[in-house]
Amino acid sequence: MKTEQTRDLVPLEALTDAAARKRYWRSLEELSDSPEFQELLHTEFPPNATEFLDEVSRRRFIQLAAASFGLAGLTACTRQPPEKILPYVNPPENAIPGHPLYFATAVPVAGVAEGVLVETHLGRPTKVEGNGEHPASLGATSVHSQASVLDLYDPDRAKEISHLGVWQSWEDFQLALMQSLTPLRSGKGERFRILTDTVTSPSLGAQIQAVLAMFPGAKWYQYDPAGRHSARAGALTAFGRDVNTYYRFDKADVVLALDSDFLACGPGSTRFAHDFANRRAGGDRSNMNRLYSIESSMTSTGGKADHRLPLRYAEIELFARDLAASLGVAGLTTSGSQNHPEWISAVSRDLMAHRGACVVVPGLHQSPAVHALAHAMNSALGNDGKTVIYTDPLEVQSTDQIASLRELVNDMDAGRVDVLLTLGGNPVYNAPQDFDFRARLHKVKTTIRVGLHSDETSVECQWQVPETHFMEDWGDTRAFDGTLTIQQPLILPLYDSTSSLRLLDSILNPPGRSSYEIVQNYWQKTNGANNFEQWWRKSVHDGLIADSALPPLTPQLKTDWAQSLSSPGQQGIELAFRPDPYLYDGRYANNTWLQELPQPMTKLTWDNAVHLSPATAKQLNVGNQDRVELNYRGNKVEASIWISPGQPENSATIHLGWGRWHSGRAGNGAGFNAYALRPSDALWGGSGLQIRRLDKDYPLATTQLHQSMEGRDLILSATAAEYKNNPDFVSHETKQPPKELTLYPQWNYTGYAWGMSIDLTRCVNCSACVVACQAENNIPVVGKEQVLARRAMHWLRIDTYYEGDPANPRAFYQPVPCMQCENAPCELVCPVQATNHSSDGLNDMVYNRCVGTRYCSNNCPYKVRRFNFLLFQDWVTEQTKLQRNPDVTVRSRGVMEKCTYCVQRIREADIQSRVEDRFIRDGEVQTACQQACPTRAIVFGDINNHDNEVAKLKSLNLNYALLAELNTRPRTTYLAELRNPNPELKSNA
Amino acid sequence: MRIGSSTGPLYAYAAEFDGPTKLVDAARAVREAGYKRFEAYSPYPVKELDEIVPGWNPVPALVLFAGIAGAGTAWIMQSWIAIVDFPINVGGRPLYSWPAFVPITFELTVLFASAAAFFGALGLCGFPLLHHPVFNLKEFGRASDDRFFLCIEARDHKFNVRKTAELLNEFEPLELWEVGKD
Amino acid sequence: MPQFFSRTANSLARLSLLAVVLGIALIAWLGAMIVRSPYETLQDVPRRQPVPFSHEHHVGGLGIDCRYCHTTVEESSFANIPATKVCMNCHSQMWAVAPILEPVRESYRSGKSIEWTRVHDLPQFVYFNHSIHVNKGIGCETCHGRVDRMPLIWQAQDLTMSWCLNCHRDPGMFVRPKEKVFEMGYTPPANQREFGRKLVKEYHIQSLTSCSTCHR
Amino acid sequence: MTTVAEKQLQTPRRPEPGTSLPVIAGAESFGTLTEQITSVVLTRPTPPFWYYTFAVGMAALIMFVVSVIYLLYRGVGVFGIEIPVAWSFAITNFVWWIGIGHAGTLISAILLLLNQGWRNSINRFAEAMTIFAVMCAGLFPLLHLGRPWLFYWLLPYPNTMHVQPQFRSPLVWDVFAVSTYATVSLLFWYLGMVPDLASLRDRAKNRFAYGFYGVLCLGWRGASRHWRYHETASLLLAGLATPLVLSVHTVVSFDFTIAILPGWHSTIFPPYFVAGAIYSGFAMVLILAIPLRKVYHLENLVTERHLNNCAKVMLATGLILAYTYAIEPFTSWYSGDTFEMAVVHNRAVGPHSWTFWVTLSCNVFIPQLLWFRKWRTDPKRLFLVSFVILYGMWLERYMIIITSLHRDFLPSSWSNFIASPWDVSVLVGSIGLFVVCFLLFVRFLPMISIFEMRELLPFSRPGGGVEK
Repeated sequence: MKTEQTRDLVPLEALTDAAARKRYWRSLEELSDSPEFQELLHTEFPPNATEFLDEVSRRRFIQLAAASFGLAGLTACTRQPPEKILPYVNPPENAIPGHPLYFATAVPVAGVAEGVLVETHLGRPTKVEGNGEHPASLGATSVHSQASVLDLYDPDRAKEISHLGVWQSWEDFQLALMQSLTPLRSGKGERFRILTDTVTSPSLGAQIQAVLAMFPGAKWYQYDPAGRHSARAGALTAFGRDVNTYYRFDKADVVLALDSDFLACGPGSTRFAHDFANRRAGGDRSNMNRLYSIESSMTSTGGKADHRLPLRYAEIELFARDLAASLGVAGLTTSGSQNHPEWISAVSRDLMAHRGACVVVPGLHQSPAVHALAHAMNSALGNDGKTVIYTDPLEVQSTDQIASLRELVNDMDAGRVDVLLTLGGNPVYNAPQDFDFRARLHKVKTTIRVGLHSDETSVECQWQVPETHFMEDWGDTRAFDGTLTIQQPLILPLYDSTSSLRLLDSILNPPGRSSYEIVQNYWQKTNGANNFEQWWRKSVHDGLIADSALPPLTPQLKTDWAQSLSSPGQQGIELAFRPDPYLYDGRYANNTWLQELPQPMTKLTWDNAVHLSPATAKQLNVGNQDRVELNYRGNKVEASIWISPGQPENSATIHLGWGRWHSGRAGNGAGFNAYALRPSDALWGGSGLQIRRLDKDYPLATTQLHQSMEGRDLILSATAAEYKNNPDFVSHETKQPPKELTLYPQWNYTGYAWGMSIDLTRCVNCSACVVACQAENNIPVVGKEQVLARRAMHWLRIDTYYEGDPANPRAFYQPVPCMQCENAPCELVCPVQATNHSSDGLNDMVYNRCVGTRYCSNNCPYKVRRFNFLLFQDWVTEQTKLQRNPDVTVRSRGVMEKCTYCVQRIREADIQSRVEDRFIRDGEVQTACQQACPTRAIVFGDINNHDNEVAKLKSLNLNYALLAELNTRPRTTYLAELRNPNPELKSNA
Repeated sequence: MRIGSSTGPLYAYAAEFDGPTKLVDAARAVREAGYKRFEAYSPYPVKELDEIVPGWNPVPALVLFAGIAGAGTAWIMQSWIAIVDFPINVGGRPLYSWPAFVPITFELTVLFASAAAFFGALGLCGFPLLHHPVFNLKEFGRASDDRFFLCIEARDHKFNVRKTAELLNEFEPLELWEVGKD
Repeated sequence: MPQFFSRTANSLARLSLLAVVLGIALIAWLGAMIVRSPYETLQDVPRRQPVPFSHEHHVGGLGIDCRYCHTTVEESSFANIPATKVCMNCHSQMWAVAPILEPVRESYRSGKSIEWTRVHDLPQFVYFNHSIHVNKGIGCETCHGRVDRMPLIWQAQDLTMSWCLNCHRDPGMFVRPKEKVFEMGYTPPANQREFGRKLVKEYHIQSLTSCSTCHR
Repeated sequence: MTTVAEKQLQTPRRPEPGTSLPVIAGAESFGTLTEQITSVVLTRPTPPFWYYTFAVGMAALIMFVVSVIYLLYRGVGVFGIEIPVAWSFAITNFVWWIGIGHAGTLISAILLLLNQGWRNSINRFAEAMTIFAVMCAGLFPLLHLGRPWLFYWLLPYPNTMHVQPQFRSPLVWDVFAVSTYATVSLLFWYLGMVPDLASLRDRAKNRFAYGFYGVLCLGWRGASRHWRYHETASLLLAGLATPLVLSVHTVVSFDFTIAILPGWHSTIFPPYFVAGAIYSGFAMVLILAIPLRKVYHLENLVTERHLNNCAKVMLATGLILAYTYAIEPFTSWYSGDTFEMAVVHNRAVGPHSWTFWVTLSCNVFIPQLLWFRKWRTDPKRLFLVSFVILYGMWLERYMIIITSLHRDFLPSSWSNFIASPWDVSVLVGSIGLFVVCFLLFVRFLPMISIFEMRELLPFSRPGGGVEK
């Protein structure tokens, strides 16, 4: 480690004795005390001058009338406005007003399902929870599942059928569709084309096939800009056929990720993270797994790795080839690059030592060659069928999507298309730049678009048909292992919308059946069981079709596969495209929760950026928030720089999914459009990027400005070996004052005493907890201006710190909710009793009593309190009101708020148990963050009962309290992080 | 002898002086002569008159009692609210966190005592008292400027039109005024 | 000019001082009274309803149990306002053409809810749960009063926070046997203090005054 | 019969021991003294200077009103505050204004108890300054609330919620301290003014003025009984106000010391804050006195000796401040507390270090000029130094608040602070409010205590000669 280099970069070094032990640092500009960097630090903060000119506040002007009502409701001496009660006319069965109902369904994230239970209050879906029986969820959720409920209520959804912008009825549309399709029948429908997203839904697949049967000349194209293009090509190279690959991390002792962010992104990541963490922090932690990560940009998985090697996108292929060769994969020669020999030898030895219990995971966006090499390595290591499972593809029809889209584009250009039916997707926005999809679309006679949003593609099409949200209609979908879920509607469609199923059915059997009939019919035909009704009910109820996972395959490597590998060339700065961790390919761009969710490593919100390594940035003479022009093969786009530690040299990573111009009020104009640079022959990047500095800067809103721990003992960590030698290292490093060290007598909590334990070894920085908290607790979104003004409202945040060499640092994640201190400093200073302790030791926050002195926030050492500086809560938009949790007070202007351990859930369980005259069982109350957490890093419960899981975890010798020396006695404590580096490999340990 | 106010029955004789020396001398003589209902007026406090002009001063005692009342009020209020009225666990501190009650107890002590001093003093003066017979004396306006007056009220049992005037004239007042009641 | 003010000015000055002091006291007293008065709390104010439903008739006269309509009172926070269907259970037969019930029939026909005016309306930041109270021996009558004597429903209590706390600090004074919860006109025994203490123990009633008991 | 005036001409003026500068310069009689002070209110034409400054003050006041309306309309987020810097300008202004007020009480109460006769010519307007400063100060805690309309929840009163204030919070102490302080200052000021209001009444030239001052003075006659109660009450109020004034800034400093933030949690704060308060207060007294004596030709009453004495007090309190500035880093170093040391370091070299160094310059380095007599007695120079101190003291509080808040315990929450235009407009506006109030006071009320000045005249005691 470059000790001498980093030492003088730490500003507080001179004062902190801890500095000698650990060196932490933060955002790059602070690494240097140079005047420019100092200046940057100042300009990094936004002037508030413009805050009353922003778009949101203009809207707010109208909101004030409504707001004053809301405010009035919180005051003591104002009469409440009269309220009406509207009872049911015919009460539905099982519905008890005041109790939520849960329905099983599945969230399609990029066409791949995650099984969930949706909480509904009087028919309103309000919150998504994981489905414990579903293999992709196991009770947890991804950020996308959590945020999907907000998509349902997105006020910018497409709301009505229109033709050239004029409102039309469903009947008008059907007539027009028939009129344009009927003349095509004579040519067998040759001039009729269907373009969809990747389709994994069997019933939709069947519908499309039926339409194709009706129009034998018609063609069906699929296009997902961030799909598994490389994986398919790699599988074809290696096996000669397409396979779906998934991994069993619960059986893997050694994991090698080749540019894969499998813990936080991509299909199955929720399950993968779960298995990975269980293998890492299970039992007495003496048998940890080991993760090597070779990656082309800093990701959550890379930060979690025991050894991380930043390599440029193209270099990873060379590394994989060398590694494969050293593993003895047949028919392979080394690349001859001789790079990182110590890594090659150490990793290959480690993998070989764990044959059949290790796994090589290629990133979805890596090159086909890397996928093929990974298959070959897994095969050579005997992992097939053990840690690596192959199945048939999830898609109804696996195609080379780029080639097929190219064909469509050429046909459109040549005028060979009369009717183009686009179901989902958003090709005008996200098709490769060289396809010029938008211009060619206009050469089609009739263009029809079915989409959830009125997006870039919709506005370019003649017919816009709103699509139902998956919570509004029937459907089916597949999970990463092929498990099928029948999706059921939870609410009637909010708008005049239709599903793709229904639309296709109106072509097949006019006027078309309901989605329910279509899906049920399909399954009746497919299943053919005589007790179908029972099977159907059970499948719908359980949220999955039993035993529907695809059977494992054992594909054989082609003998000549290695010959088809080619060596990538490289020159200049390399450009790498990545799907955004939250917005994916841009489809979630109008989801404000995801827009404002801090990006895993950079904590950026509301923008994407060009990620450069510190050294490359210095070389190019650019700094954070500098505006630059990216020039890639002659295509240009303006973007902002963000210096990312751990990024390989001479490499720029940019995320897809931003810079949309017709996504709605949240997504429009957020970030820059990376698709404008994306060619069809270099989907995931290539070399030759030119970066020209423009003389302006552009503020980027990050929620964490400082990513160095300043030598403070905030995150305790040790290697597995160190822990073995010194199991009590935690108590040596923290300074918890003895309980007697106080003038005051103790409070005793004799009943329940709620507490939380957060295992830092398990946390993988996926941020599902943050969105879950936001959904559960009615937390408002504040917008970029206010994030810049440091007023983000997340009750739970994940602090990300870096340590070590900026070129390749270690990263640490620490979720920080309210600590619920027993000696809470915040309570002491509240003048109006608005925050104080409940009898079960919760740090209550009484919103309606708060007058807003903000003293509590000042006195909170953890800074977990959030304040409604302005009217952040949306009191106007009807749709967003429907999402709100009725069990949590909606806070208005001028009120402090914070995490309460989801006290509404505690009280509900408390009441339920008392009604039943029993005690609350362990695990009966789960906080929203705990429930969403894929890795079970968060455990909550009564610490007075020593049999409870949380009490057991707190009794481990890894348990420590954050800032224990302040004697706040937090109820939330952490388990120190353990890592398992390979003693053979020195670097990045 | 000049008439200060022509109407009404006689209120008092007022001797006008131009300095404190004669006023004090005259007042002392008046007191020694056995007059009880007399009053000296000066544009600033003349300490020597305190022993001469009769009267008692209850202000300090008032202030003391008010201060004790303030302290008691504050302490009892805070303790009662924290312990009896709505006992709440605030930051793990005991209900009777007496050190925290000290500042307000002090403040209320001062507040009560100050109010007592202010209202006590003005109240003892009989204020507000906008109308007073002595204002019938035209020249009395200068009592707040540069003149000093010694008044002997006609009510005094020793008051005698001739003798009293003689007594006052002994001290060579600038003028001796006869002040009427209306 | 020294005698500028007349003799009455003295009285006037003192009176006006007194008036100021009394005025401030009066305003304070008035304010305190208003927030406790039915004007603010709406206590004892019958509310106009789309259908003049009489609890007096249905409960007092016909003796229908509370739970026939308020079905979820024992299991949910919300006691439930009966669906139109529940009204029609009887009123499709009885008074089936009475003009006064037209809104009920109209609702049943059209499927649109009857819009009742909320009478017991706690602020949005207060989370009251019926089930726990009913299951722990707090009678309907304790909070809702003699519903069987109300032609149109009104709020029998002021529903202020201090009123809630009254019971939450000393539930023994208000608790009754579980089987009497739905009874109207229950008279507590003379030894309610001891009797209540016994019930509190038996029912495991807790005196909960934490803020988050009601505010979440 | 010789008049007092004639006699006084022959009485030699006796200089006070220990100083060569006189308290009252030039020949004075009771009459001329009364005339000189009352004429400012009653007869002399209002000087153009008054109109100019009033116009400027009024403009700032209007800005204040507009800002406050916008603030109430939009919410407290119009200020630059954020998490973690949840307090900034408003609390800075509060502490600053309260501190300014302290000099008035000090002059009127403590110097009265210490029998410092020279304070008689400056105590009245210093007290007025106190009242207006406390008024400005009191507005800020209200305005910076998230929901200002609920401010009364900080007061104990019987309510239907059955909830009372939390008496462990320094903010509740603040409420009591500041309101007590405002009340006591007002009572003290008014009590002292009653005899002078009578002087104004008796010299009023028209019925309206006579009625106005007549009611205000409550019927003061100058009877020896009046003086007896008045004197006792004044002395007792002075005795009460003295610990009060110390307690108020002590309580204000508790706002910081009770918190656990590094840089705030310190036992030295109470004396540190009290000294700083007096320091800034005297600076404000001089800033007001120097133009006033010039414009209203009061050089004979507010003499160089006053300037000199005030400057000496400033020098002394400034040295106390210098001591605390020096001892703060020492204690944090001595404690070995990482967080405390980080704050000291951050103050000195962090992104807001300019506030630290400018504060140090304004409050410690530049005031050392006051060691020179010339700088203490030359009005222009003294005015300049006072101005620097006043700014320095504002910045000091800003520095304490911002530098502790923006980088506290968890680096992940570290931030910076940038003020919004509304922060500035409310501060400037509050100065406007102060100026307007003060000018109205100068115009309509006696700005120098007449009766106490009379006591200073050599022939005011029976038998002639001055009491000390």
